[in-house]
Amino acid sequence: MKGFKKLFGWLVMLTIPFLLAGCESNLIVFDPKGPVARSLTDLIIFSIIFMLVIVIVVFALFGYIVWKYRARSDDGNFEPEEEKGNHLLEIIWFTIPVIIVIALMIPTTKTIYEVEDVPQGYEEEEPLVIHVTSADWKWIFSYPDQDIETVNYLNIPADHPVQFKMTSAGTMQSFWVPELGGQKYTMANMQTNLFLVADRPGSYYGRNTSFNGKGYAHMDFEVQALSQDDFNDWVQEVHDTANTLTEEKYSEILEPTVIGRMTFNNTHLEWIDHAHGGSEKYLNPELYRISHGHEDHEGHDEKSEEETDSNEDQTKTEPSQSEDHAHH
Amino acid sequence: MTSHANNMPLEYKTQQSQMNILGFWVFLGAEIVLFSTLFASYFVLEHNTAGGPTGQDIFILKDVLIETFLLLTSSFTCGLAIHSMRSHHKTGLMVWTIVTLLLGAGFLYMEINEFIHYVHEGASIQTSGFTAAFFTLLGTHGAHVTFGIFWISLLLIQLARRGITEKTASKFFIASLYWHFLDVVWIFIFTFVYLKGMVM
Amino acid sequence: MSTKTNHFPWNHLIGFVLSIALTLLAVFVAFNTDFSKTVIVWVIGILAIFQALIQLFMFMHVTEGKEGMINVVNMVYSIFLALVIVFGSIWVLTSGHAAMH
Amino acid sequence: MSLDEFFVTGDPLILASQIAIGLTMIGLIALITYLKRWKWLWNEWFTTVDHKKIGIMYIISGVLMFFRGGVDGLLMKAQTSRPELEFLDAQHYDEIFTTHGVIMILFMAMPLLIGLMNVVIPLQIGARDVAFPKLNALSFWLFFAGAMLFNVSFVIGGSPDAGWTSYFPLAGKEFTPGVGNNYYAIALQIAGIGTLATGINFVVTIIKMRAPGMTWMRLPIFVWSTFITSIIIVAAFPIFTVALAYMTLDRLFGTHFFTVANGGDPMLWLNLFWLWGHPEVYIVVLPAFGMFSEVIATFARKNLYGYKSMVYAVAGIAFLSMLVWVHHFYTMGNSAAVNSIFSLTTMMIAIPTGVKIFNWLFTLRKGRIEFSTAMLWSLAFIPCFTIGGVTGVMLAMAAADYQYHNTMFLVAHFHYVLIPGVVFAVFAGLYYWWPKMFGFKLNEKIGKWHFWLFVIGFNMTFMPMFFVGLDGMSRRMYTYSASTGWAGWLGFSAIGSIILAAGFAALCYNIYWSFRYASRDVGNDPWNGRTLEWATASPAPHYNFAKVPEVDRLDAYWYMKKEGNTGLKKSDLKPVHMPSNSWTPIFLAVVFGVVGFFLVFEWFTLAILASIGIVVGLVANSFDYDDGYHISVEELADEEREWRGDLQ
Ligand code: HEA
Ligand code: HEA
Ligand code: CUA
Ligand SMILES: [Cu+2]
Repeated sequence: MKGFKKLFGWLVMLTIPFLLAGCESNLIVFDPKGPVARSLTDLIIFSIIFMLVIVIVVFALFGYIVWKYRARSDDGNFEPEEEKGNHLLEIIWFTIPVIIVIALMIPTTKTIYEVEDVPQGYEEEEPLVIHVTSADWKWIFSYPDQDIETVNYLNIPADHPVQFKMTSAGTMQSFWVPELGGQKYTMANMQTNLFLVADRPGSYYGRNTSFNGKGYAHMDFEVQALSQDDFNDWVQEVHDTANTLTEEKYSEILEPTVIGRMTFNNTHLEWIDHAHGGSEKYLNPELYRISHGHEDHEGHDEKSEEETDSNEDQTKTEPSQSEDHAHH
Repeated sequence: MTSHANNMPLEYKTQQSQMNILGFWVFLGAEIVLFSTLFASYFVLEHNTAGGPTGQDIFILKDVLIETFLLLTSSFTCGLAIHSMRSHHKTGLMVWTIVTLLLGAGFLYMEINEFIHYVHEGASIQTSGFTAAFFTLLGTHGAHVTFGIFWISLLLIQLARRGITEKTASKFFIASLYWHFLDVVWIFIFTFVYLKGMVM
Repeated sequence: MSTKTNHFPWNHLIGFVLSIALTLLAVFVAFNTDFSKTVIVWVIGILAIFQALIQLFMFMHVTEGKEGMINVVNMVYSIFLALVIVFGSIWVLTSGHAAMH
Repeated sequence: MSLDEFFVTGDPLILASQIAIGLTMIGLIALITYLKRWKWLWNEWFTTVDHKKIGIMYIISGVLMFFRGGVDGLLMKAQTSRPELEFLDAQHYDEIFTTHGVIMILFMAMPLLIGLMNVVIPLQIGARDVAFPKLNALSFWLFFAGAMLFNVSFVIGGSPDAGWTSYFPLAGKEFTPGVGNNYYAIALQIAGIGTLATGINFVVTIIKMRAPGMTWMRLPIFVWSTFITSIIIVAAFPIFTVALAYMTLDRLFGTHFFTVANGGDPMLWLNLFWLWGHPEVYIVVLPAFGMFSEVIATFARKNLYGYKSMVYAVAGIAFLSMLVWVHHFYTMGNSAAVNSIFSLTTMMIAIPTGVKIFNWLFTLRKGRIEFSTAMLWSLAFIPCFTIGGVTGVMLAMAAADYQYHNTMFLVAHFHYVLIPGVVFAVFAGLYYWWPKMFGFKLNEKIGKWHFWLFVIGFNMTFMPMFFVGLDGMSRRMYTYSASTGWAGWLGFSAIGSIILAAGFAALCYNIYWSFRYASRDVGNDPWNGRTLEWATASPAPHYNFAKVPEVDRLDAYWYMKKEGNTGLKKSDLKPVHMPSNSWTPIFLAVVFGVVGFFLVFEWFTLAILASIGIVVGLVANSFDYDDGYHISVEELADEEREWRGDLQ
């Protein structure tokens, strides 16, 4: 048994720094930057309190019972009495969970309904509509009213509701900006809806969480919340400097690649909205064929290559932030 | 082993036969789940015709009704076969079973023709979500009928060789459950695929 | 129930006649009445369930054998599953965003 | 198709394992030939219909698959141990988590549990075998054919790479044109048919073959959980059969069930997959609950507390299990009403599960707890599984799930239920029933090493995943950048997985050691058990019980021992009827495997030709009137005399 104790002690030592590190850092889900995410975080914290109580009760009972009733050399090898059960106790540990479930259910339902709509306090404002089209392995954002399209980054006005109308050009993806709100799937031939608001200007991490093939790990994007003025300036600047997206260029973008950011002064909605079918004409199974082994490592090299390659049709108001997963 | 089963029909005589029959009922439970999945998928995909033909465009009531009557009658004759079996009437069992199989074959013949007709109308299994679900639901039922015909034919050979025994009786009884079950499935296909498809 | 059943198979005959009649009735309801489509589907659906019950009880003898009760429970449970699968799938896949297509 | 497309080549890692596999195979075949064991293998194992041998074959396959799945797990842990490692590329990582998930759930958890069910259930109900012994053999061989077909993908043609959930459209031919996902569709179909047959078999066995006097409320709790699990199998597997058939049709025959084009609906796949997939996770956990109950009662030296409410709880979980599937895709854009209802049904499962947890605790209370290895696993299960369970409830709250879905938080949840719930149970079951299978115990001291290394390693591996998940790391990412700040968590987790692997190695060593050195003198009842399997010899004789015991209450054997009536009179013996061995199950399974292989490569002519074998097998089976054989009273008496002193 000595061996185990040593091992155990050693492991505890090893664990402590990590646990401390965990407490220090701000886990992204607990660090909401907008009203939608905040209501989810509130719900999560509410549930965690219940779960902690349950875990503590079970652990305490467990520890106590296992310690107290362990076999000992001096217990005369007694034979425990048989017990049938106890109705009162059984009713108790049936009823309390029922109550907990009800207690969890009420705010859950409330929140489910709440996040389907424009966030509270913003009902009066006309949401900015952005069409999200996910493809392998990039995000395409279209601003129909501004007549702008961006790839792999998203600028929104802060403190203003944004309505995302989401679809996919092929595989299924999930649009997630954890600091602003929960995720939702994007699917070809269909449209899903999501409302988000950012409290104040800032940069937020967004990504796909629904696995969709080789480039999936790199399928992230940055959300920049700008003040309304900055946002308007940006729109103006795009109109002044960005190139026009052609159908040809668009089908090139839809090929399965990992690419950098792009900006255009029109939108692909002019010729196709993937929510209403027609995606299949952009698909080419041959491009998805894999040959085993002699695969070069997908990702970075290719990504930066693409970035320079397509630099001509990019407008950058920010210093280039290639592949920025940082969010702390 | 047989003591408690004296007042039961022959097919329930041995413990093993009872287990076989019970097991088959449980299997039919699984079949109900299987077919309801096929139905559920059909209902979900029913309207996804992708510009191809709809049910209304292609279904022909007359043919479907003939298929229905063939199958209903075969279910009836199958019942008569088991009735004969329980009266230890080997020839009756033989004859009614053969009639059942012939009716089943007639049904299959009609169904295959129906499918060929649909393909000519431009509705093959590859046409759309709707046709995929339609042909798979109908095809699974048809494949069951086909399998049943082969299986029961094998039983007929065994019957001819061995006569009505505890074993052959329980095999025939199980086959009859299968056959009636296929009739039940067909009733739902008739109602919710054909009739509903033609009126809605 | 006895080992020898020599009597005329009345219940098979009745079952058969009923099933033919119910089928024709369903066709009649579907094509020759002017109920709304929903009503029609409900009516023919109920007729189909009747027919299925006829097969189950008159032809398949669900309740016989030592496990009659178990067979019935098995069938009831399977039908419950069928309803969950069919109505559940339809509900899940056609409400929500799909309703907005 | 060119040869280098057929054989997977190029990657040194794969190449090395291919060579290793090849050499092992050749070595094995040579060894068997050298020892002249082919005939023995064929007669004693390949054609056997004995539930105990079938169970053992399930267990061996399960342990092998655990090794394969475990190596996959370690590879993943290595790849993500540091940011931007280039140990595995994206494609390779994708294949590995896919095969890991499939193998762990379908080819590790299922066979190990079904294996233990096979060994134990007939013994616990005092039966000579299962209701359909030949079908049972077929189940095993179909499972085995499916597992082999699935594993072959890694050498020939390429592994599936769309996740164990294989969501469409990704899993469709447009996006994964290789043969990998054909393997998924067809191998799982073959194995699934075997599982369905197992379900039917055990339902009938438990209804019809209980010992005289064993009424429903006198069933050992493991029998109850097996019975209810079997019902879920019968209820859920046909759904998977259909879903896989659709997948096959879409991939091989160009239909449009789930495609982007021509009116397919990928959401239908999600719906059908989880209509099966959710019940599936309870299929693996309920038998495990049953085993824990047996072990806890035995080593607390007390009867199970609240037996009836335990039974109702299992039934309740089973009932609810069919009503919660949508919780796997709350984020699909369902209506708020759908998400609310499914949140409710999902959370309700916490209630019967809680009843079980508290009944286990109260079984321990006032007991005399012996820390045997089997018991240690059952004890560790309680706190670990509670963590997995309460995080499950957090996931069940749809709105909150919008933040957890498909993150490492989810990955942590399901390892925290699957490993304590299933793997610990399998370990507990193996230590507990090992003597019944082989006639000797596994070493308790090595067992403790196995236990501590595994439990500590497990917590270290998976606890950090909750935190990276909450920090925005999604699942199935083969790499991440250093700026995310996840590296510390994941590095720690990777270290944990090495300890975990050392635990598994300790198990392997234990098996080896015990085979060679453990005492063969364990008696029929080494743990002072409560149920009927301990009333017969260890290892159990092929006929199980010379005379089927009569049961007059719950835990009958416990009281038989107390009242001293475990004896046997020769005059009570009657000849025992036994089923004969059969070649059809293994034959059919091999044919299924071959047909499956041809279908994977879309060689339809060959597939049709090979299918003739299926017809041959079925016809042969239909004409098989073999009635088995009888063991005479003399033989029985001789065998019984060998282990019991009390044969009169
Ligand atoms: C053995 C396997 C197993 C088990 C037992 C469970 C048990 C549970 N699971 Fe888990 N689950 C999986 C395996 C399992 N799960 C897998 C494999 C996945 C992911 C698949 C994939 O996507 O790849 C998954 C995913 C998963 C999701 C999907 C999340 C997502 O994709 O976003 C959800 C959501 O509701 C969920 C919920 C639950 C719940 C509520 C339970 C409950 O049954 C837990 C009940 C237990 C307790 C709650 C603890 C004990 C109870 C008490 C002490 C009483 C008091 C407690 C309360 C009142 C709360 N699980
Ligand atoms: C019962 C089911 C089960 C079990 C037991 C495990 C066990 C393990 N799993 Fe699990 N896992 C799943 C089911 C399971 N898993 C599922 C369903 C998924 C989802 C797949 C998907 O996304 O599609 C998943 C996904 C998954 C991921 C997520 C991948 C991702 O999303 O990026 C990871 C990552 O680390 C992981 C790791 C592990 C590890 C380290 C173990 C360890 O516990 C393994 C321990 C075992 C060993 C270590 C054995 C090998 C031992 C040795 C090699 C030692 C030497 C031995 C000798 C000398 C004899 N698993
Ligand atoms: Cu997804 Cu409509
Ligand atoms: Cu689930």
